[in-house]
Order: sequence, then C-alpha cells, then structure tokens
Amino acid sequence: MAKTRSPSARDAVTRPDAELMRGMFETMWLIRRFEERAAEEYMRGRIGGFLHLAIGEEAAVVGAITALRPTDPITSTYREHGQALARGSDPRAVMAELFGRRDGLCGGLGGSMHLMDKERHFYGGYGIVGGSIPLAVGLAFAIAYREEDSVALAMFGDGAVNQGVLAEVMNMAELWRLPVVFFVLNNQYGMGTAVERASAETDLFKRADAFDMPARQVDGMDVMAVHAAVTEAARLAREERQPSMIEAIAYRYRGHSMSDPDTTREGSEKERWQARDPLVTFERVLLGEGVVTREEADAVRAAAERAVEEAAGFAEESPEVPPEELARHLYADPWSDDPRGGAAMPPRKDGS
Amino acid sequence: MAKTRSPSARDAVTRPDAELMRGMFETMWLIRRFEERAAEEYMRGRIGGFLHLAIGEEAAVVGAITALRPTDPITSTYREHGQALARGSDPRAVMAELFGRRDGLCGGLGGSMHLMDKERHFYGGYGIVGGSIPLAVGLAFAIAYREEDSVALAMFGDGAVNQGVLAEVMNMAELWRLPVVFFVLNNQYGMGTAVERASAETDLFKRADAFDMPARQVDGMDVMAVHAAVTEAARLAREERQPSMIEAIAYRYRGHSMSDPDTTREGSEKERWQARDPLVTFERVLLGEGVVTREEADAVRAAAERAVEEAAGFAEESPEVPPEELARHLYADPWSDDPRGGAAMPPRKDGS
Amino acid sequence: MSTAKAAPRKAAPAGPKPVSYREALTQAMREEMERDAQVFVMGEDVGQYEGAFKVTRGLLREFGDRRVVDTPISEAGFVGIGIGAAMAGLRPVLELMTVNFSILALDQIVNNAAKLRYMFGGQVACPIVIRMPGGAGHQLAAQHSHSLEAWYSHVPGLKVIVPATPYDAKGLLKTAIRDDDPVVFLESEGLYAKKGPVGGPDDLVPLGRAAVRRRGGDCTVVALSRMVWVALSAADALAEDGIETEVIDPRTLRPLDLETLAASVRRTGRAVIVEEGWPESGVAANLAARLYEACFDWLDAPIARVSAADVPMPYAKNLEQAALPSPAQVAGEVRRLVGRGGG
Amino acid sequence: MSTAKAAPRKAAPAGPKPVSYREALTQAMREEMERDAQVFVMGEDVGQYEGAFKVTRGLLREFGDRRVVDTPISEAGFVGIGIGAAMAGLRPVLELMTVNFSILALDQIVNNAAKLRYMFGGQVACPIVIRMPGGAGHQLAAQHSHSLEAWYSHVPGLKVIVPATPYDAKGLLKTAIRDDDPVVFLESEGLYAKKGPVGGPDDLVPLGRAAVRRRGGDCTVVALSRMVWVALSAADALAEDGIETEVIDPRTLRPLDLETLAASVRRTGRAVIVEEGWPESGVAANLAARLYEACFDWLDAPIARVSAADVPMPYAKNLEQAALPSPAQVAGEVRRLVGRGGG
Ligand SMILES: Cc1ncc(C[n+]2csc(CCOP(=O)(O)OP(=O)(O)O)c2C)c(N)n1
Ligand SMILES: Cc1ncc(C[n+]2csc(CCOP(=O)(O)OP(=O)(O)O)c2C)c(N)n1
Ligand SMILES: [Mg+2]
Ligand SMILES: [Mg+2]
Repeated sequence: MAKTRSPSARDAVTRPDAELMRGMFETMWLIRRFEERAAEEYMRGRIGGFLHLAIGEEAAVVGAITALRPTDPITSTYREHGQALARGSDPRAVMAELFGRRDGLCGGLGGSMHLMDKERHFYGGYGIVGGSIPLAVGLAFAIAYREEDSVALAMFGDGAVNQGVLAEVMNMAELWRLPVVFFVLNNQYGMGTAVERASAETDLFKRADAFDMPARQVDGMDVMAVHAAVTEAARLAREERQPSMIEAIAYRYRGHSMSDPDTTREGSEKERWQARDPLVTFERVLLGEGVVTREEADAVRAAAERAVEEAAGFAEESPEVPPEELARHLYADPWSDDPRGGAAMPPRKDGS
Repeated sequence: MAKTRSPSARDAVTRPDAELMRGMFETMWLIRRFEERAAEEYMRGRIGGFLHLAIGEEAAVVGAITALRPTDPITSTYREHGQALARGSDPRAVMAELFGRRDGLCGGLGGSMHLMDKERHFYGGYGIVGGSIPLAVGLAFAIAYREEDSVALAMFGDGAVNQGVLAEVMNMAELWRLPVVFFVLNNQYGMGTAVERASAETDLFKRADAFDMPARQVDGMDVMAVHAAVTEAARLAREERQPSMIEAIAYRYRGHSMSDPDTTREGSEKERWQARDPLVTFERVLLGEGVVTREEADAVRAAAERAVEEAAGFAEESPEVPPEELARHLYADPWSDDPRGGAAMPPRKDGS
Repeated sequence: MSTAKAAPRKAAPAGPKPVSYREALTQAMREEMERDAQVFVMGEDVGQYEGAFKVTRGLLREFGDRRVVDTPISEAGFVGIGIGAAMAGLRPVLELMTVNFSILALDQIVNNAAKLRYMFGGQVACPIVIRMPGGAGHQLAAQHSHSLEAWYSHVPGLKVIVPATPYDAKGLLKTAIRDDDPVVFLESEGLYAKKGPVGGPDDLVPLGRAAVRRRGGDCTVVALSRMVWVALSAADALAEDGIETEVIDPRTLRPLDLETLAASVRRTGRAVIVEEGWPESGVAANLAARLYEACFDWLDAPIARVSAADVPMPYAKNLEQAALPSPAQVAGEVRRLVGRGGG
Repeated sequence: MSTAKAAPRKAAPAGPKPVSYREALTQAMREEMERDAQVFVMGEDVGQYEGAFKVTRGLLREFGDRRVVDTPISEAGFVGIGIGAAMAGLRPVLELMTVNFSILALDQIVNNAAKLRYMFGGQVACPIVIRMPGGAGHQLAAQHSHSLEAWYSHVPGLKVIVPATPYDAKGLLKTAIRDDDPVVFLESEGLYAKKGPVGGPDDLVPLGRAAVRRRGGDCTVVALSRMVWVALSAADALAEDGIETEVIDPRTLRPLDLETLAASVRRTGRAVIVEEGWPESGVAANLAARLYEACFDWLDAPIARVSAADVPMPYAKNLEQAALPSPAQVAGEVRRLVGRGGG
C-alpha cells in the first residue's frame, strides 16, 4: 500500500515495528474474512466434515506465529486455518483443501482438520485433542539432535491441557532442555465445557510449575502482547534451550464447530468479548500510532476480501481428487493399487 | 504379648499409641521375613513370573496403611505383598498366591503382581505402571457418590508419577473434591532409572501444584512420620473432601525384581540407606521409649518367622489350581466351558 | 421372540411410536437410571452440552450433576475412574465422544476392566458400560472415522455390542447396564437419526442372539451395525432380479451367536459378510473363519467379505464414498456368489 | 533366495557363528547406527540399564546418550516424540519394554504414525521403528502376556513384522530401520535366548516374503513368531508317523506374502494356522479367511486354527500352559485334518 498517502503513515515508517504491525493486521483480516467465507461455503455444502472457526482468536494466532522465524516448525489442532495462513500458505490451496479438491494443500485427503504445509514448516493440524503436542516436542528433539537453532511451537487449547500426554512431554522437554514453546490458546471453552468446570487450577500456565518450567499468561486479544511473549519464549528456547509455556487468554465468537448450536454460553459473555474484538482494537492502535490510515485499513480489508474471493473461485474450479489417489499415499511405495486387497502383496513377477 | 513382663513395657501401656507402635513393628517384621522367604522360594522355583520385593520400604507401607480405617479402600502396584499383609491378609493365602495354588488369595490366577483381598478392602496390585491410580480415584468417586466417609489410598512409585494419567486423575480428584490420598512411594528408582533422570522436578510432591492440591514430603524410612502424614491426609479427605498428595522418600534394598542384576546402583548408596533400615531404627525408638523390651522385640521376630514358615508350608501343601478354573472367572456367568470356543455361545437348548 | 421384535420393518408390540436410535439410547439410560440409583452417566460434555450427538439430552436436568457428570478431556483418566467406581459396585455408563478417542483409554479398558474379575480370581465384578459412536461417512477424515469392532471383539473379558436398530439400541443398552461384566457398546454415528419402533421399560434384548433381518434362500449376508441397512438395500435390489437374500445381524460380537449365522449359511450355501471397518484382522475375517469351521461342507462358494478400503479414511467426499462398503458392492458380491453375472 | 537364507536349520552364508535372537537385534541396531547418523534409540531403561531384556546392551557405551536415550515411564509421550522426530527426518528406533505397554501409546501409533503420510497427502514420511517384545509363557499373568499382532495388523499405514529366527530378527530389523514407513516390530520374549545364524551388515531380509521353514506335502502349517518353533517340533513328531508337514513363517503381516502361503495350501489341500494370541478377530482368522478366498477349490478340509485360550493369561503355571498352543495341539490338528486318528 502507498506509504506516502498520509503524514501519520509517513511517521509510521520510522517506527521500527511498523512493517510487522501492518503485516499482522493484514494477516488477521485475511484469516477473519477467510473463515467467514468458509462458514458460508460450509452452509452451501461445498465443505464437509467438521469446520472449526477461530474467529476472535486471530490475535493469539498471528501474534504467536509472527514471533517465530519462518523455518521454526509449528503444530496445531483442527482449528488451524489461521495458522496455515499466518505461515503464508496460499489461501487458494487452503480453501481447495476445505473443499476436498485435488489442488488442496493436502490434495484433498486431509480437509479442514488436517492442513499441513511442510514447505513452510507448518507441521499440521490434528484431530485428537492433545495428540499433536508430542509431535512438536519431537520436532524440538530433532532440532536439538541436529544442533540447529530453530524452535518448535506447539499450539493447543485449554481443553487439551487435561490430556495426560501434555504432562508427559512437558516433563521430557524440561528434563532434556528441548527448544519448544507450549502455547495454550485458552479460549475458555472445550466444546461446551468452561475452563473452571474442567481444570482444578484455572490458571493453566501453572501446569508448568510441576516441571519447574517457566510460564506466563498473556492477553490473547492483544496481538502485540502475544507477539512479545512468544518472542521472549522463542529466545529462551533458542539461546538457552529453555522450554516454556505461554497461556493466551482469548475467546472464540462462533460455536465449537459449525454443527455446534452454541447454546450453553451466555450471550452477555459473548458481547463482552466482542467489544474487545482483536481486529478492531488493533486497528485503533494502528490508527492511533499512525501506522496505518483509515484508507489503508479499508484497503487491507478489501485486499483480504479479494484474496478470499479468489481462493473460493480457485477451490470451486479445482477438479475432484482422482480415484487412484485412494491408496497412493498409504506407504512410501504402495504394494497394492487395490486397497481392498488389504495387506496382501500383489503377485510377484520376480519369481523369488 | 504379656504386657506385665517389664516395667518399661508397663509404662508403655500408658503411652497412647503404644499398641499401635507394637502392631506396626510386628507387621514390619512380618513383611520383612515374608519377602525374604519369598525370595528363597523364587530361587527354588516355587514362585514364577516376576517377584518384586519391597524390603527397605516397610515403614512407608505400614505407616500409610495403619493410618487408615480397615474399611478405607487401597490400590497398589505389583510391589504389594506388604500392602496385603499390612491390611491383615492371611500370610498363608498370600504365599499360596505367589505359589500359584488353589488356596491363594486370588485362587492362583493373579500371582505376586495381582494380589487382592476384597474383604479387607485391599483393591489389588496392578502391573501397568500408573494404571491403578485412576481406580483408586474411582473408588473415591464411589465413596462421594454414596456420601460415605471412607478415604481411598492410591499407592504408587516415583516412576508412575510420569504417566500422564496421574495428572488427569489428580485434576479430576481436586476438581470434584474426591476423598483420595495420592501416596508416592519414592524409592528413588524406576527400575534402573534414578528420579533425577526421569523427572525434571525431583520434588515429586510438587506435581500437585499444577492442580492447586495440598501436598507434602515425608521421610519414608520413619514409620511414625509416614503414619502422621497419612493420618492428616486422611482427615483432610474425610472431613473436608480435600484430596492431597504425599511423597514418602524411601529406598529398596533389593533390585527391581528378582531378575534384576541391580548393577546400576552404587553399592555405597545402598550402604548409606541400609544404615537407616526402618526396622532397626524403629526398634531403637521402641526400646528407647520402652514400648517394647529386647525380649519382646526378639519375640516379634520369632513370631514373624513362625508365621512365614507356616505360610510356606501351607502354600506347599495347597493343591494345584484345577484345570476347570481356566475360564471360570472370565464372565459373571461363563457361556463357554471351552475357552478355545472364543466368543461363540454354546449351542442353545432353549430353542429360541 | 427377540429376533421378530427387533425386525426393523415390523412394529414392535411395546413401542408406541417410532423413535430415533439416538432417542432410544436416551430412553434406555433414563429408564435404567430411574430403576437403579447406582447407575450414573459420565463423559465429556454429556451434561450441560447434552452430548456431542445429544444422546444424553435431558438427563442432567432430570438427574442432576451427581448422576450426570461432565469430565475434562481426559479419556484414560475418567474411564479408569469409571472402572474403579464399578469395582465399588456402582454402574457407570460412560460416553466416549467417539470410538476414535477410546484408543486413549484402551489400556484402562483392556488391562483393567476386561481383566479385574479374572485376574483377582472372581473377587470383583466390573459392571460398566462404555458407549461410543463409530463409523464414517461424514467426511471426518483419517483420525475421526474408525470402526474398532475388531479390536474390541479380540479381547476376552469384554462384552461387545453393535446395535443396528432403535429397538436394539434401547433393548441392548438396558441389558448392558444390568450386566455384571464390562460392556463396550459400539454405536453408529450414521444411525443416530434412524427411526424405528422401540420396546418399553421391561423389554430387554438378550446378548448373544442374532436377528434375522430378512429371510431368503439364495445367499446369507451377515452385516454389522449400519451395514445391516446397506445389506438390506442391496437385498431389495437383488430381489428385483429374483435373488432372495437372507440378512442376519449378529447384534453382539461377544457373545457371538454363531449358531444362527451357521444355520442360515447351511441353508443358503453362500455367505457375504459386510463390515464398516478395515479388512485385515477384521470382524468379517473372524466370522468367515468361524463359518467355514461350522459350515465347510455346506458351502458352494468361498465366503465373500465386504469391508472398508485398507486405508485411513480420506477427507474428499468422492474418495470416502469409494472407501466405504456400498449396497452396489454387496449386491455385486451376492450376484457373483449365486453365479448370476455381475461382479 | 531369502527363504533359504532364513531357514533356521541351514547355516547362513554370511553369519559366522550362531548368535542369539537378542544379540541379532543388538547387531542390527549397532550396524544401522554406524551406517546412518540419523538413527537413534530411545526407550525406558535402554541406556544405562541396557534394556529390560538387554537388547540394547553396549549401545550407550558405543554411541553416547545423544543417540541412546533413556526416557521416563511415559509411553504415549516418548512414542509421540519419536514420531515427531521421524517427521523431521530422523530415524528413531523406539523400544517399548513390552507390547503390553504399547497400548498406552496406541493413539500416537495409530492416529499419528500410521496416518501422517496419508492424511497430509504425502507431504511427510514417518520412518520410525517401534520394537516391543510380546507373548507369554513365563507366568507373567493377565496384564503382561499380550500378543497384539491382530491389533497392529488391522491398521493400514503401519508395517508389521514378526521375526521368528535370529537371522530374520537381524535382517528384518535392518530393513525396518531403512524403511520410510512406520514399522511395528513385534519380538518374542520367549525367543531372545534362541540361537542361530545371522547375516552380515548388508544382509537385509525383504518385507512381504514368507519363509518355508520345512517342506512337506501332507499339510501346511502357518505359524507366527515363536509359534514357528512350536510348529516345527510338532512337525518332527508327525514325521515319525510319516506325516509330512510344510511349515511356513509369514515373517511380516503387513505386507503379507499371501502368495507363498496359498501356493503351499494348494499343494497340500490342508492348513493349520498357529498364533500365540487370542482366537477372536485374530491373525489366524484373518489368514484363514484369505486362504479360503485364495484356495477354496483346493481345500480338502476346513482350515484349523490353534490360538491361545480366549481368556486373560492366568498366573498358575499349569493353567498358563493349558492356555498356550502346544506342539501336541498342533500335531493333533494336523492329524485330524489328514484323517489319521487323533483330534
Ligand atoms: C482425545 C479427544 N477427545 C475428545 C475430542 C472431541 N473434541 C474435539 S475438540 C474438543 C474440545 C477441545 O477444546 P480445546 O482444547 O479448548 O480447543 P478448542 O476447540 O477450544 O480450540 C473435543 C472435546 C477429540 N477430538 N479428541
Ligand atoms: C506402563 C508400563 N511401562 C513400563 C513398565 C515396566 N516397569 C515395571 S515396574 C517399572 C518401574 C516402576 O518404577 P516405580 O513407579 O518407581 O515403582 P517401583 O518399581 O520403584 O516400586 C517399569 C518401567 C510397566 N510395568 N508398565
Ligand atoms: Mg478451548
Ligand atoms: Mg521407584
């Protein structure tokens, strides 16, 4: 966008993190518009399965991921459209994956819950609550094994905190000093269950006390605060091989998934949190500090809308997944083109 | 034993807990002698499978169990001969179970790792590390459900602390205020792995911090100290429905099991701990406070030897488990006398 | 006779108006909770949220949070707690949100629930019911589309139930709750909305009694859970070509009513087995092996198996459909066996 | 030819002197760790303690604690960490102290390791090997005597190996470590002390190639892992009565060399399948179903299965022996099939 259009914007250029802030603002809007569109497409029946939206959680997602290097590996849950987009995945390929088409990020085999973009070191979205956390610690293990200086980021929810495997891998991460950041995106509900009905200690970051691991809580609606917290956590991991835990308090404005009537949460509660919409509050900051002008902000939204429109069109155009893909990625070299053959090898020609 | 034999003993009667102390002393020796004999019988091939001895841990076991009411349910691990004996199980039936004979506590089906004495509310020894802890919490759940005033005691080792399921059930116990005591018998090793090589935080009782649950550490070689700690924990659970965790620091003088060469632990370390043998130190206390006389102490040992001798004889005499027991306890009413029939029902006569 | 009662097309004497498979399960729990104060329901979001699939709707309101317990997302932990409570004599009815998550609790189910009575020489019972919906068909992809009938039926000490109709869903769940052994109760996500007659408060369906869903002399089709309906629509299509299929629903895998299956196969001389799970070491392979043992001399052709494709479930709708057993596939196998062209 | 190489009674060209199955596994790990710096070993007590069964003896001394990693008792956690490390391109060789404890890590194995490549459209591989000893026979009772071949072979995405000889233990483990897919490597506690020839550093045993352990024309006996030796001693006894048994060891269940099994059954017309696991939905049932499909017209009698009793393993020695397949039982089934009395 034109940086000379207004004096305030011109000043902004002098601000060291202005670029970063603009980028975060753009990404947050891209995610917001992308998910709003995904919801529509789900209603239209173009998207199947479960669709989990992170609308309201953009600050936590974007603040965390932009605090890392593009080569730092990330794992997430089924609520991961934002993570992929924040990592720079092509919105068209993400939407095509939601549509279950050939040009999807995973060739249509994964869908909304299982996005992955290996090239961008986004190691995927997973459907078993808590199940992906050990993978992030394993990625950190590999970093340490190879003496690289990357940092792994495990993103998961407040509900996942009660899966025992988290305690197991936090202990090993601290015991072995692995470069990993445990990022709890506490949106205060696991499906219909509020944190205080699921966790005896509602300050979830205190789970780290059991392992003598540093931890802190941060306002997940404030993208800059999240960014700062994860920046420090990443530094700890990178420079001191010190894992840590960060709890970001946020809120999801939609139900757990598109099939959730969302009747258990108080409307008044939703309104309270809507008043702190991370996109709106961040825009206020940017305008106030003159990092963007009103026109620029509108342009950002317009750009996001165009990108999403294009993504939907692309997904719509993308062909169905060819039937021969059914068994192709089962093994490194499939021994059977007919998956109904089960584990049986094809008759061999080598006569051995 | 005759309480008038010596003046010191007579004074002792005036000491409120003299009876208790004598009883604990007797039980500790019964356990010690019983396990020494079990080791011999294992060498002789009369006991099969794994045999895990708790020699050195008697104070922790006896101190904890005598702090409870006889109706308070207990669960333990595969290292549980002492728990059964401390709960008053017949040493003859325990030894017969180790021999795998018909008159064993579990009819020979369980063996050393799976003792249970339901009548005495001893809910068994289990072989999967950490696997029995949820059962104790479930027993506590039932107590709360029925509004009874019992307390469940979960006994497990320092290695079990790293099983995620412990974190899961500690959270639920605190969240639901269940009457349970988590008793970590920290003998400082899980097989060949020292606590500091397995746990990032070596003060294991601090695991409770993650759930805002009270916890404390106690000298597991001091039977009175353990007894006092568990007495308070039981009171908390019974009167305030407040679960808690107790870590008792002890040491096992033998290898992990009879098949463990026990080469990784330092001999000097063993000697240090042998110098604090809980039976010897407790005897000193009892003599000092005049709770027992030397003669009485010798009589206690002699009685333990007689009981163990009798137990071994009984086990030796006990018949083999009848072959028809193979499938008898599979279901409430077995549908098949031939377990090779698998799940197939027997041909039915009712013609339905 | 239970098999007649359970026939989907026949109005059951007891059931007033058709109700859904989902509501049938709710009725079973409500009735048993009213009957026995030791029965309670526990699981993730079973209370305030009334269940991910709304099977526990209304129970919290009616019975309160002492008997309808919401748990954290800690499958191994709360299943273990349920097993401990069952050891103490309570009768927990646990809901695992789906069969996929039961894998996290498998150690508790297999090493504790299934073994307590046996390894302790009969001193304790474990009267627990663990309900969980499974199956695929809604594009839930690789991690949310399991059918683990094979794994559970492998384990002695468990009882394993696979209801296909609302009548059986209710009658078998009531029987399971009253049973003194641990029961794994495998529901089908795809059947929750299915409507049919159900029995009254005293209509139990016994374990180990298969149901003949349709009579026919040309070929026996044994089908599990949702596959019963796939088999029945295949049978309709086949009937138009004059092929009469006998469709049998085992209803429980442990115990297994081999006798009813074998009797049918002896009559028809042909069998197709349909399952929603994977083919290797699956339930169909097991039933085939048992039927061969029981009917070898009566069989005119090898028994055919129709299973899901041997792959994790793909997300793309067209691939998922290709991976799942279809009426056309079942009909094709039957045609092949009766030697009238096709397949 | 691999089958000849692997024949237990023949000296393998490469193997100098007989070594134990245990040592064969150690050699495989040592050689592969020397060959490839990405290979590391991780598990409970695999380092300082050198393994509960001493299979990792010497590795810590030789490779240090960066490549030989002792873990806490956290099966789900460290298996998940291994899978993550494999996603990053390392080649973890995990040891689970026994197959019984693998149940705690099953979600990681089935929902992650087995599905990563597929559900992400081929973007990542998961080159991990998960070793674990299983089986019974040492009075370890209900919770420590599992044989889970059936469960693992049920799962697409995994490769499943069941070595019966030192030669295969070494050759198949080396192949598994070099394989780009997740491999569940099922060892037998009862075979660790078994001695035999082994191959050299470059002798790999391919996956999906069964081994004919003994040739004979009267009846085919397919046996897994330790059961191969049970079958061979049954064959010796039968030979004295002039009954020639062909003993076949599939060696890997995923992939499965059905062809070699079927070719034998077509020749003999009879088959007995021997497994150490439970009978329901077991591997024997699966192999039987597949063999019927492949050899129906050649079979003179129904295929017989010899499995463990359908109960948790009892502790008492006499009961445990009664619960496990014995040479006498196998011989009895063969006699029954060839119609010479017995049975
Ligand atoms: C092991 C497991 N149990 C249950 C579920 C069903 N489930 C899916 S999401 C979810 C809630 C998770 O809450 P949280 O971790 O806070 O993440 P959020 O959905 O709020 O982002 C549940 C219970 C699951 N997918 N996996
Ligand atoms: C889940 C599981 N993993 C591994 C084992 C093998 N194992 C048996 S005992 C043991 C050590 C347990 O140590 P701890 O909890 O400290 O109890 P202790 O033996 O010291 O009494 C291990 C690893 C097991 N039985 N269960
Ligand atoms: Mg949440
Ligand atoms: Mg210990």
